This record gives sequence, structure tokens and C-alpha cells, in this order.
Amino acid sequence: MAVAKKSLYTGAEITWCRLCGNFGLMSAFGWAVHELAETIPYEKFVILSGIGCHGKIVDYIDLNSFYSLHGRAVPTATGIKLANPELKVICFVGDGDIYAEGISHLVFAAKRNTDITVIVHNNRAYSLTTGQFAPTSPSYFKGKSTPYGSPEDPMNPLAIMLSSGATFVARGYAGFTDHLKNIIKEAILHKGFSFVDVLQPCVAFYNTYDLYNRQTYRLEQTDHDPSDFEKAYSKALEWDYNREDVKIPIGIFYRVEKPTYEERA
Amino acid sequence: MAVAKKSLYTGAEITWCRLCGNFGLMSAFGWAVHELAETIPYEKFVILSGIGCHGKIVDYIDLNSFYSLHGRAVPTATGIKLANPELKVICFVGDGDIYAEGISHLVFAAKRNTDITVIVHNNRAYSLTTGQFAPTSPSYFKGKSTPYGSPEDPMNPLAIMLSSGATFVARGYAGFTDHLKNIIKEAILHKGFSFVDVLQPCVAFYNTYDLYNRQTYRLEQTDHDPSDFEKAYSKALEWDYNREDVKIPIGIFYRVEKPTYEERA
Amino acid sequence: MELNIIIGGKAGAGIKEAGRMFARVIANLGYYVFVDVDYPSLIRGGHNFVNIRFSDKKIMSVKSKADIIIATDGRSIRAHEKDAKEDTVWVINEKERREGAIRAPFKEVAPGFFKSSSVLGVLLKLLGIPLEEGLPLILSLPQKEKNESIYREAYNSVSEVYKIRKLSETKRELLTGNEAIALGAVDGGLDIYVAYPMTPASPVLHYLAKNKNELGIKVVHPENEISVINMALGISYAGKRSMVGTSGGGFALMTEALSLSGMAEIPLVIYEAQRAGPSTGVPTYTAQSDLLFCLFAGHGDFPRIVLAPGDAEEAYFLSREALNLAWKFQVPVLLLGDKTLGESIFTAEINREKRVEKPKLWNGNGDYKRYEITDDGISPLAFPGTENITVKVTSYEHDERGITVEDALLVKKMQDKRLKKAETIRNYMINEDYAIKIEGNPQSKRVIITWGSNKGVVNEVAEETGYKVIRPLILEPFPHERIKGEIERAEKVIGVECSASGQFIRLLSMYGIRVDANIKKYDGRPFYKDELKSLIERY
Amino acid sequence: MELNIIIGGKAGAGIKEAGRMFARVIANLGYYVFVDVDYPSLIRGGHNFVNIRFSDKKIMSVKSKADIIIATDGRSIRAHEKDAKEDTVWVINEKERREGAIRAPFKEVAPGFFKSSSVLGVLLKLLGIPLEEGLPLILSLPQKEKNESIYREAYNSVSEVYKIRKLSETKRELLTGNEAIALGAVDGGLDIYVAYPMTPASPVLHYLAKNKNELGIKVVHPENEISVINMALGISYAGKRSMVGTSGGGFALMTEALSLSGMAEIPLVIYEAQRAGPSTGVPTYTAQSDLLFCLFAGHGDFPRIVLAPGDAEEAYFLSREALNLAWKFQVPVLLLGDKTLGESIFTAEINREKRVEKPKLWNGNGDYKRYEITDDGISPLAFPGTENITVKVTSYEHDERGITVEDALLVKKMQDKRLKKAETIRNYMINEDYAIKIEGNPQSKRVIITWGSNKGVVNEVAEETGYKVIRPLILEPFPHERIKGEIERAEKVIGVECSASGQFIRLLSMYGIRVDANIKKYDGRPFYKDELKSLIERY
Ligand SMILES: Cc1ncc(C[n+]2csc(CCOP(=O)(O)OP(=O)(O)O)c2C)c(N)n1
Ligand SMILES: Cc1ncc(C[n+]2csc(CCOP(=O)(O)OP(=O)(O)O)c2C)c(N)n1
Ligand code: SF4
Ligand code: SF4
Ligand SMILES: [Mg+2]
Ligand SMILES: [Mg+2]
Repeated sequence: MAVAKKSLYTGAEITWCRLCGNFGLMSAFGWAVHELAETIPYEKFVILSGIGCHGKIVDYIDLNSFYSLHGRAVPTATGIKLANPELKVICFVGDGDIYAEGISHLVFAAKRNTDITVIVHNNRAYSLTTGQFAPTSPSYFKGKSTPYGSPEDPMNPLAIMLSSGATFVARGYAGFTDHLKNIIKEAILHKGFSFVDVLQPCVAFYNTYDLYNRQTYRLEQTDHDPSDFEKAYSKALEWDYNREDVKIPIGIFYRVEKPTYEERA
Repeated sequence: MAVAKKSLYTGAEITWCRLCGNFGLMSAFGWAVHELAETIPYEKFVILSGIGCHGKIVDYIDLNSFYSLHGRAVPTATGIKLANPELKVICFVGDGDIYAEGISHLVFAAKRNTDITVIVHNNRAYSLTTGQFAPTSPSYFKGKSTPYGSPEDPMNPLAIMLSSGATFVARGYAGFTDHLKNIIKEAILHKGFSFVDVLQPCVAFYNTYDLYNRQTYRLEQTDHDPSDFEKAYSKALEWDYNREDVKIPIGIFYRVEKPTYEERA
Repeated sequence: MELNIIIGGKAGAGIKEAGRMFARVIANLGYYVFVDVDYPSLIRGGHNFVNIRFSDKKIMSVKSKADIIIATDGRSIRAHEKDAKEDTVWVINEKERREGAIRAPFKEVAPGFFKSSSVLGVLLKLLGIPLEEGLPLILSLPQKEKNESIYREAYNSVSEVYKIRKLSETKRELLTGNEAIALGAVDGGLDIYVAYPMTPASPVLHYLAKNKNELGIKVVHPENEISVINMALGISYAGKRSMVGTSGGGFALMTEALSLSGMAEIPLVIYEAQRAGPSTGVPTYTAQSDLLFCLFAGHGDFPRIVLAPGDAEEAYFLSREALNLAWKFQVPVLLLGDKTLGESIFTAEINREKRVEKPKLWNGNGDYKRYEITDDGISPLAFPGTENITVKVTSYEHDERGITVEDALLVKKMQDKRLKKAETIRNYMINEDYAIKIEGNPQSKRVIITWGSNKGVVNEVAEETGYKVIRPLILEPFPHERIKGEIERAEKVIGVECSASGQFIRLLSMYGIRVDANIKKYDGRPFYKDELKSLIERY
Repeated sequence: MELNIIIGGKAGAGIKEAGRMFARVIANLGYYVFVDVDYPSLIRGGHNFVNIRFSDKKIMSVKSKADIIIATDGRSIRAHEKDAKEDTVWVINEKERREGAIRAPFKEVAPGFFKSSSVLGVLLKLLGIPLEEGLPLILSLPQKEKNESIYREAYNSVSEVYKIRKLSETKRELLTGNEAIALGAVDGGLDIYVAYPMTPASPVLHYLAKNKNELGIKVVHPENEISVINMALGISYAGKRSMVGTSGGGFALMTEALSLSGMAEIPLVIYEAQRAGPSTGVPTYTAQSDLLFCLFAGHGDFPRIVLAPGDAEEAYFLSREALNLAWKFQVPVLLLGDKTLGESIFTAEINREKRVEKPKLWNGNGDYKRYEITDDGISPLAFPGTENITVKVTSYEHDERGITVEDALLVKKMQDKRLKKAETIRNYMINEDYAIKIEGNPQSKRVIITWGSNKGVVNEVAEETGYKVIRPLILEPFPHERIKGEIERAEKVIGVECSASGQFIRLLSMYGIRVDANIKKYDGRPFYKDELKSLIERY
């Protein structure tokens, strides 16, 4: 059954920088929604966001939305899903937003296996606040709060998500829109908590297009088995979000079925 | 050089239940401090705590102390260490306290490798608030907020700590005081972030003495190599904080040297 | 006929339970009763007590001096010497000694647990109440045989001192403030209760969690208070009624999202049960010192409603009202209680009645605009999932559709919309009958002004000393005109509150209402009737 | 001689930079200058502008109507039509058209970046300022050759319209409020600055991080605001001076620990830079609507100090003072600023001088009691690491040693100690010279009362319209007696503030101070001089 494609654009002025990775991410999501719309009516989608450049996406996409607080989209999404399990709830969050301010909620959403999707615009910087280091910034990153280089090594969000009980763990790259679209579709269709870390170049504060174009490779093109936790974990460790000389796997790292929070609560 | 042993007891009325696991934990710590006092003057110790039954420990031990907020001992400890790196800073925290309310701080202390020690009184329940389920409660746990059983599976804090970059990860059992004392000593001596999850039976809300007496075994008595991350991680997964029919390893899971936050900041 | 009884003992020894059982018995006999529960923050040991007062007249306070003191351990004897009068009847544990005291066998069911059966037995006999009146309660306990034999033995171990007769055939209902709040919320249409444990709000969580199936609600206990409130906002956005409960420290963590609720115009009810602060403070004791914080919490300007019940009946009513007001006006509503209100046991007359008002809903025509500008500042609601529309809410300043704006004119326009809504709320609320209560001696020119859980003790003292009592139940929008009207011809106005800095009086002064004196208590305990009376009599 | 200039363009096009460079040049010529920076929350594109006013007299405001408008792109032309007068000189990009406008080559160094050199060139020529005055600034930029040629080309592309002469040989100093706050803190003894990025407080973080080595401090950026404030409390406990900076939403997250600071009596300075709320609001714009939140934030009763500077000079002074007061009284001190104060550029005369007062320290005799009861409520400080003593601080109510207490008498005793301290603070603070400022026309019976960053614009308007200005710099403890003294014989009192609900006026009314009218602005923009003047003239 062909469904009429709804325009997903609100008409709001788009204020991302030219060539920002957020464009690729938004396109991938839009395509995914259009494809999913064959079976899921548009009005069943609710998108949420944190605060940061990434957050603006909810102003641009004409779906139900909740423009939340910095770091808090995930509990709000859980509330929405609890209140109305028929909705497909997707969070667009930032790396500062959810790996720093809101990490507690991310860990618990994974632990609970709440049936929502979290898409992280991981530009590895605080961009809207004009460029500070973020939890996934490399240790040599010179941001405005760390002009002599970050005193911390980056966090590995995939390892933390796997250790927290996430049942769907993936990494995409905003530069490979089609590949990302597929990941997002799978994530939304996954029953349970879906986590997608999206490598999103920020041309203003951390332009990583070259790096990702050069270093990423697709898990589907290997013999990776996403049902194997141990393999998923070691794949997650392959790249430490710091080095520039190792290959960076993208694709679905892990997928398993478990009862959801909404079913159990 | 023998140092005169200072009494570590403030004289405050102890209001823990008879046979509470906190007694064993406090003894283990006291012994550790007395042994360490050979080289570290008593006044160089600072202990902190969160809020919960565990927190009362700072009222009982006559060392410098900061009775902090629920979930917040760890950032406060980081501040103390930053301000005066000569101090030995030890946090006594609860499982509700630091795995729920304060998990963000725990993850970041590990990530930063800040040179403090975190000792978790993991009774797998919120006790001072009269018995609710906690992040490490088993899924069948019937607490006051979940009288029909917890809708969540327990978190594995060791796996999360390893994935967050902790450089010293251990588990002790309050019932094996001597063994615990050694772990605590090593943790305090470790340069960098030390994490000790202590299995602490709560006789009022979750009496786990039998379980731990029966199921725990000591890593030192195996061929475990704490310098091997992969081995440490798989040891951490051995027990999921849920099952009662698998063996529970205690001891030092992982230990590695890295520059500390205070050195880099 | 009235008596004041103190029962003291270790935490975990069933002191609270004994108090509750006795209150049940005496209320069954038709008496009014009030129980103040005094316990430190620990699980076993230490010293707990209940202070119970019952009377043939409506009462809602206790006295500091007791007619009967039941000390189940040695420490209780020492702790309550100060609460004894010359003629106080002392009952102590048979292992202890005190001149003139009756000794009784306070037996434990298990070591350190449950002396409640023996306490009830002793107390009923002392009061000349038939053994049978307590038996059903004993038989509903676990280990009922053991409890029954302990109860009987205790009953028979002492002699009658008083002869308390059945007052009427109507058994009075008993309720804590927290239970009343839970039931009120449910009857106001609550769908999901979200809370992180925190004394003295936790009993609402426990009560609702235990009864969720019968009550037809969901109960969620998330990882922290920030999650709690943001989850609740998600629930309300999706069209279900949510409520959260916490105390001062947890509320502090919620203030960022409180402001979000104001900006995004998402209905939300927050139960804030005050305890003695600042900070962790004296967590199982009472205070009224989060008042100004609650009134002004959250950054920026946005309308809110703050309600303050004085007893279990008002707690039920205002909790139900809170749910409806939050949805009527799409604002955060704070239900401001405290430990005394929440944990005390009241004889309450509540006729439970579901009352779920329909909020202003979108009529389904044309495009939907979540923040449509309307005459009263209230935009029609629609929920995600509705066909052909998108429902967009936001923490940013926004246009009518909910899209971010930064332009000066548009920013002002939405601020004005919310100001308009504030005005609509004010006009509605200050005319509500319950906005202020006039009690005591309404004709008097000597006035006590107070709020919240002081209701009971203040009204009793006022009646005896001939004072008029003014008590606002709505603290925001503040019904100052009505208070001023009531105070106009007063010769003397005395404030009564539980705050060291006199927060209530500062609130009054904000509206030009001055008092001649302010009686403040801030040691974590509620006002006792005898204490307050002597303080009032000084003026 | 004065001019008001607007420079508009895309974010990322160096508009702010152009404003800063021009301010530098004009201040070098001896003029007073004030720059208001107006930008939306985005990184590239959109529309930014700076509003610059300079004069031979001291000024600290801008007008809404500009004498010169420099529109570096087409959108800027449209955006600023409303800001033009009949005789406004327009300079537009050579690619655009507008009647009567001068067209100039606004070149970018790289696509989308840095038009600042061309703007400066055009502007200096227009004002008849020699090319050499701007050259050193251009040569300090990256890619200096390219910038120089762009600068020269732009300079030569237009003709002189004004002839601005050097006013004096003294070059005036330029400072933003945020820089002043950073320097003041350092001179007040700051050891460690802890902050999570949040507009408009972030520039303090950036400035201190960049200059930390020269300034001899540490700068920490943790995972969130809750970590920030708790870290800061750890630092202070260990004996080092800490300060945190944030805006409303971040401050909300800090309120739990604010109360801890009050209870545990740990010195702490919080810089709260207000922006337009509620919630995320209009994050790069200004407001004064966190006032009541800041005054009453945190559960329970505890003393605090709230300071509100009005310009860069006061920001420096009060920031330094804040550090000393926090340690003198062992309380949280809030430095309440806003976007206008923090991000505007002022010509400021600051004589930097380190001033680190020694707090009340323990004398080393006998046992140490962290919460020793003293006459003034202030207990001597000692720090962990001191031989033979233990330093115990706590969030619980406590005895003098810092051990938990729950007993009624002991609880009251410590509450009384903190009340005593509040009194000590009040007596000290309200007598401070700077508690209130009297400006404008001090003899006038017509009074404007205002606070914070309205200082500049209000004082200028007051001077021209003959009003007296009263402005408290200390908002808690509130110097109400002194304000009342100053207002006594006033015939008319007008409030001026940037809050939709009139928070400042509500604060005044709390102390019985009434105004006849209140002028409120709440569109995120500061008051413009011409605008405020016409509003004042209506009364
Ligand atoms: C509680 C709170 N603290 C701080 C901020 C300020 N803030 C806005 S965006 C942002 C960082 C954004 O970084 P990230 O989440 O990575 O988003 P990006 O801009 O990179 O997409 C911060 C700190 C805020 N809005 N709320
Ligand atoms: C912000 C905040 N929320 C809630 C509480 C109430 N509270 C006190 S102790 C506690 C739980 C304690 O559980 P845990 O940390 O496991 O400590 P335990 O009592 O088991 O040792 C809670 C929720 C609080 N003090 N502060
Ligand atoms: S600053 Fe970076 S993340 Fe933000 S819009 Fe520009 S390129 Fe994108
Ligand atoms: S309640 Fe549990 S944790 Fe608390 S003191 Fe008793 S046994 Fe220990
Ligand atoms: Mg980012
Ligand atoms: Mg616990």
C-alpha cells in the first residue's frame, strides 16, 4: 500500500552551518520515516531533542515534537512511551547533551530497555556554545574551555551502552546518508532500547569529514554477528574515539530481543 | 617506624541495625587506615559520603570528613583532590546513591582517572528510605516502590566502570573483612581512580549473607591477571547481580597505571 | 473527655504500628484522634515515639505533656521525663524501674521487632477498653497466634486506670495526609505517579505502588528526580495525567524542568513535602521553610499555582483540585505539604468522588497550533497521535506553532500570552471559596494568620483564646485582597509558622500585610497545643 | 559629540569582531564607548549586529535609532530599516541596493568568514579617522596581509562623512562585564574556576581558561552543573577559593547544593548571568527575571549574599568583593548579572589590585570544632590536612563538631547560630558604602529605582530628565532602610526593570517600598536610551 508522502519540512529557517553533518543526519532520518510511513502513520512519530545545534532538528521536521532541555530528552521520551505505547519515540541528542549532562538517563534507558530510539549527533564538541571539548573529544582537542588541550581521554559510548544493557547498539556516519538511513530504520523498528551514535562532522569546530571518509568501514561488509555480545563489545573497543590511525567500524554492533520496560512496568 | 594508633571512633551513637554489613565494611576500612598510617599521616585522609545508611560512616570515623548530598560525594571528592593533591580522598557511597542519583559523576571520575577512591556500600536496596529497589537489586526484588517485583534487570556496575575507563576496579564483601581490608588498602594506594563495589548485606531489607557466604570466591585464588582488560571484563560479567546460582568473584578485577586528572588538569 | 498519650521505643519495635492500631480502636469507638509520629532517620534502634491525642471533640494537634507515657525501653523513660506532668500515668518495661510507674511485659515477636501487640494490650486495658476491640487488628498481623498471646498477656498484666466508653456507633475514618494526597490525585484523574524516594513524600509512592492495580494507575520510580520530572512532562505531553512527589532537596533538582513546564505550558503536579532543612537537615522532621523557594523556583517569569492543605481532608480536596487546575490552565501546580501533614494520622471525613474536569481541547478544525493566542491566554490542547496534525512543544521561546523565535516582537508576544494566562488564573483562583479559610472565632479582632499543617493546633488554640484565624490555602496567586479584607479591623495580628527566617511573614509583607508578632518554631517539631497556647497568651 | 552606529551581518562574518576593533580605535582616541552585541543562538548565518555608541561624555547605553547603519548583507538592510532615522547614513554591501546608501566592498577573508577588516576600514574613513589608527588591530589578526589589503581597499572605497578628532592622549580601557568579573575574581583570590558552558556566562570560562597560567589559577569544565557546584564546595572545604558560573537553567540544577553550602557553611561564589527565560527561552538575549529565584533558591532557611553590579567597573569590584565576603562569612554569594552586563563592551577604569582578606581562621588551640558557637555566628575555619585535628562538614543538622543531631534543642541551637550569622552579615552589609548608589539628579523628588545592568541607560535618561536614581547593589541582605530614607520625600517613584512579572518591584514591596509605576521590558533586548526616555517622559 503506497502512502502519500507528507512533507517533513516545517518551513522554519535552517540555521545550521553550510555543510554541517546535521544535514546528512536529517536527510537520513527523513528518508527512514518516509519508508517507515508505509506501515507507521506519520502522526505516530514523536521526535525529541536536547539543546545544542543538534536540537534544532525538531524545529525543521514537521512531526510531533518535544524540544526538551539540555540532557533531558531521554526521560521525557520514556514518559511519552509509557503514556502512549503506540507512539514511535525518537530522541535527537548531542554528545555534550547526553554523554555529559544527561548520561545518567542514557544508562538507565538502556538498563530498562525502554522502547525508544536515541540518535546521538556526535560531533565530539559542544558546538552551539561555540566550541568546548565534549566527552568524546580526542585528548588533544583544544576547545574554548581547554585551550591547552583536553585533560581527559574520550569516553567510549558504545562500550558504556553495551555494558548498560542496551539491546540495539549501532554507529552511523552522517556522511554516508544511505547507510545511516538503514541503521535508523532498524533502530526504530527494534522493539526495545535502540542506541545510534552518529559521527557528525562539525565544520565550525571539529571538521572530521576527512577522517571519517578515510577510516570508517561497514560492519555488514565483514562477518560481524550482531547477536554476539562479546564480539559486539570488542568491535566497540576497536576505535577509542581518540586515535586517527585505526579503522572505525560503522553499522549495527549489537541487537538482541528482551522484554521492554513498558511491558514490565 | 611505628606510628601511634589514633582512635578512629568519634563516639557518636551508632544507629546501624545489629549485624548490618556496614559494620564489617567500617572495620575493614579502619584496619586499612591503621596499616596505611605507617606512611600516611591520619590528617591526610578525607572521607566523604552520600546520603543513606552508608553515609553515617563519616559520623563514626574520626577523620576529616564531608557528609555530602545524595549522589554527590564523587564530584566533591574531585574538588578536594584538585585543591590539595596531598590528601587521600575516599568516598563512601550507596548503591542508590551513586548507581542511580550520582551515576554521571561516577562515570566521569572513572573517565578522568581522578585520584580518589570510591567504596560502594552495595546492599542492593535503598535502605535508609525503608526499602525500595535499587539499580543492583535483582529483578524479582519486591521493594516498597515495586511491591510486585522490580520491572528492571540489575545494572552491572563493574562492567560500566571498566567501560568508563576506571584504572582500578574491585569487588569486596563486607562479610570477609580481612580480604576487604586488603582491597581497600590497595585501592587507596592506587594512583588514579579506584572503584570498590562492596557487597554489603542489609539485614532489614535484603539479607544476603547466606548468598554471599555461599557463592563468593576470591580472584587471588585463581589465575586471574588484573592487568588484562579483556579478562577483567569477562570476570565482571560472570555474575549479573541477578542470579543466585552462579559463583561471585571478589577481589581486584583490574588495575592499570595512567596519568591522573590532577596531573593533567 | 480527651487524653494525650506518648508511646516510646526503639525504631523497628513497632511503635508507629502500635500508634496506628490504637488510633484505629479509638476511632472505632467514635472518638476523634490525631497522631504525631516522631522518629529519627534510622531503621532499627534509637528512639521513636508516637504522640496520640484523642477526644470527643474534633482535634488535630497533640500536646507536649502527656497523660499517659508508655515507655517500652529504658531510653524512652529518660527521653520523656520532660513530657510528664505530676499526674502522668507511666507504664514502663518490666525490666526497668521508675518510681510510681506501672510495669508491663513489652514482648517482641522476634528480637528487635514488633512490640506493638503488647503495647496495644496494655493501653486498652489501662483505658478500660474491652480486649475484643483490639483483637481484629491483632489477628490481621502476621504471626497472629504469637501476637494474640502477647496481646492477651499484656492486656491482663495491668489494671484499668481510665474508663473510656464507646462514644457512638459510627466508626471514624483514619487517614494520613499522604494517603489523602494519593487518593485525591487518583480522584483527580491521575494516570501515572512518578517519584524518587524521599522522606516525607515517599509514603505516597509506597501507597500508590501497592494499590496501583486497584486504583488503575501506573507508578514509576526512576533513577533520580531530574528524570522524575522530565518523565512526568513527557507523560503529560502525551495526554496522560502525571504527578510527582518529593521533598526540598529533590524539588531543587526539579527546578530546571519546572521552568520548562511553565514555558512549554505542560500540565504538571508536584507534591513537595517539606522537612527540616537546609540541605539534608533533619530529614524525618517537619518544617515550613521551602515556602519562598517553591513560590519563586525556576528561572524566568511564568505562571504557577501553589496550594497548601492544612489537614487530610484538605489534602484530599486540594490534591484532586491540583490535577484539574494543572490541566485547566496548563501550568505547574505545587501541592505544598510537610512532614506533619503527610505522616500524621487524622480522623478525616472524606467522601471520595472522582472529579476529572475536561481541559480545553482542540476542536479538530484547521491547522493545529499548540500555542495559539487566545483571549484568556489558554491554548487548546491536542496530543501526539492525532491524525493530520503535529503537536510541537518546546523549551525555547516560540511562535504559535511551537517553532523557535528570537525576534523581539515575537518574544514579547508570547511573554504577553503567558502574562494573560497568569491573569486568567488569578481571576479564577482568588474567587475560589477555598482560597482562604476563616476559622477560630471569626468575630474576633485578635487575629492569627498561619498556613499549612499548623491548621489544627492554631484553630484549637484560637478557639480557646478567642482569636480569629486566617489561613490561605492558595499561596499563588496570593489572595491578598481577601486577607486584607479580613484583617482590616483587626487590633492585633500574630503570625504562626515553622520557619526560622519567617518566610510566611515575608510573603505577607510582599503584599503589604504586616503582623504585630510572629511566632516561629524551627526545631523540626510541630507546634504542640499547650506550647502554642502559652506563646499566644504572651501577646 | 556622540554617534550611534549599527553594524549588521551574518553570524560568523566577524560583526562582533568589527565592533570590538572599532571600539578599540575610538577608545584610543579618548572617547567613551558602549557596545551592545545582538546575536541569535546559531554559529553561522542568520543575522547578528552590534550597536555601538560613542561620545565625549561618559555613556553606557545605546539608542534604538542609529546615525550610521552598516549592512554587510542584504538581510541586514531589511532588519535595520526600523532603526533608521531620516538622516541616517547607510553603508551597504556593493552587491545590494538601497536608495541613498553608500556601497562598499565588504570582503570575506574566507567564504563566510571575517568581514571585520573591511567594516573597520569603511567605518574609519566614514568618520574621518586616519587609516593608521586601525592598522595595528588589523595587523594583529591572522592572515594579516590579506586582512590589510582588504582593510585598505575598504578604507579607500568610501568618502568621509564625519570628522572625528582625537579627544585626548589617554587611551580608554575597554572591558566586557564578563572580563571584569573574571579579573575581579582573580584579584579576590580565586584559585579554581569551575563551570559548565552556558551563555551568557561562558565567556568567563573561556577567558580564565585561556589566561589561567598567567593568572595563576586552575579552570575546570566538568560533566554538568551539579558536578560543578559540588566540586567547588570540595575545593572550598579543602581551603582553596572557588567560583562557579552559569545561567538560569544551570543555576536551577545547582540549587540543591546551594542549600548545602548554607548548611555546611562552605564559602562559594556563584556567578549567575541571566538570560531571557523561562526555560531555554531566548538564550543569547538579556533579562532580569531570575531575581526572585536567586534570592530564595534552595530549600530551608540559610543566609546568603546577593550582589548585582551595573557595569564593568562594578562587576570587577563586586566580583572581588564576592570572593572575600564568601570567606568572611562562610556563605554562598551570588553575583547576579545578565547578558547585557556580561557581553557588552564598556569603557572602564579599573585599577586592578589584589585584595584577599584573611578569613576568620582557627587559632590552633585545643580541639577543633568546625561549627563552634561564637558571638557573631561565625566559626573559625581550619582545613583538612591540619595536624591533630579533624575537620568535619556536613549536609545534616549537626553539633559543633559537625556530627549529626536530631534532638529538638540541638537543632534549634544550630538554626539560631545561622540566624545569628545572618544578623552579623546584615549589620555589616547594609552599612557598606556600595549597598545602594544614588545617581542621576540626587536632589530630585522624582525617582527612578532600578537594578543591575540598567544602570547606564537609566542614569543617562535620569540626568536628561531630572530624575534621581536609586540602585541597590546589594540585593540580599536588602538595604531597605537606606532606600526608604532616600525615597522619603519623593513625589513620584518609577521602577525600571527587565522582567515580565516585575520581580524587582515585588522585591521592593516585600520591604514596604511602593512605586507609582513600573516600566518593564521583556523582549530580550536591553532598554535603549531613546526608548526609555520616551517611556519616562510619559509619567
Ligand atoms: C542545563 C544547561 N546547561 C548548559 C546549557 C548550555 N548549552 C546549550 S547547548 C550546550 C552544548 C551543546 O553541545 P552538544 O550537546 O554536543 O550539542 P551540539 O551543539 O554539539 O550539537 C550547552 C552546554 C543549557 N542549555 N542547559
Ligand atoms: C536528592 C535526594 N533525593 C532523595 C533523597 C532521599 N534519600 C535518602 S537516602 C536514599 C536512598 C539510599 O539508598 P542507598 O544510597 O543505597 O543507601 P543505603 O541506605 O542503602 O545505604 C534516598 C533516596 C535525598 N536525601 N536526596
Ligand atoms: S557549529 Fe557545527 S554542529 Fe553547529 S551547525 Fe555549525 S557545523 Fe553544525
Ligand atoms: S537498614 Fe540495612 S543498611 Fe541500614 S543499617 Fe539496617 S541493615 Fe544496615
Ligand atoms: Mg556536540
Ligand atoms: Mg543501598
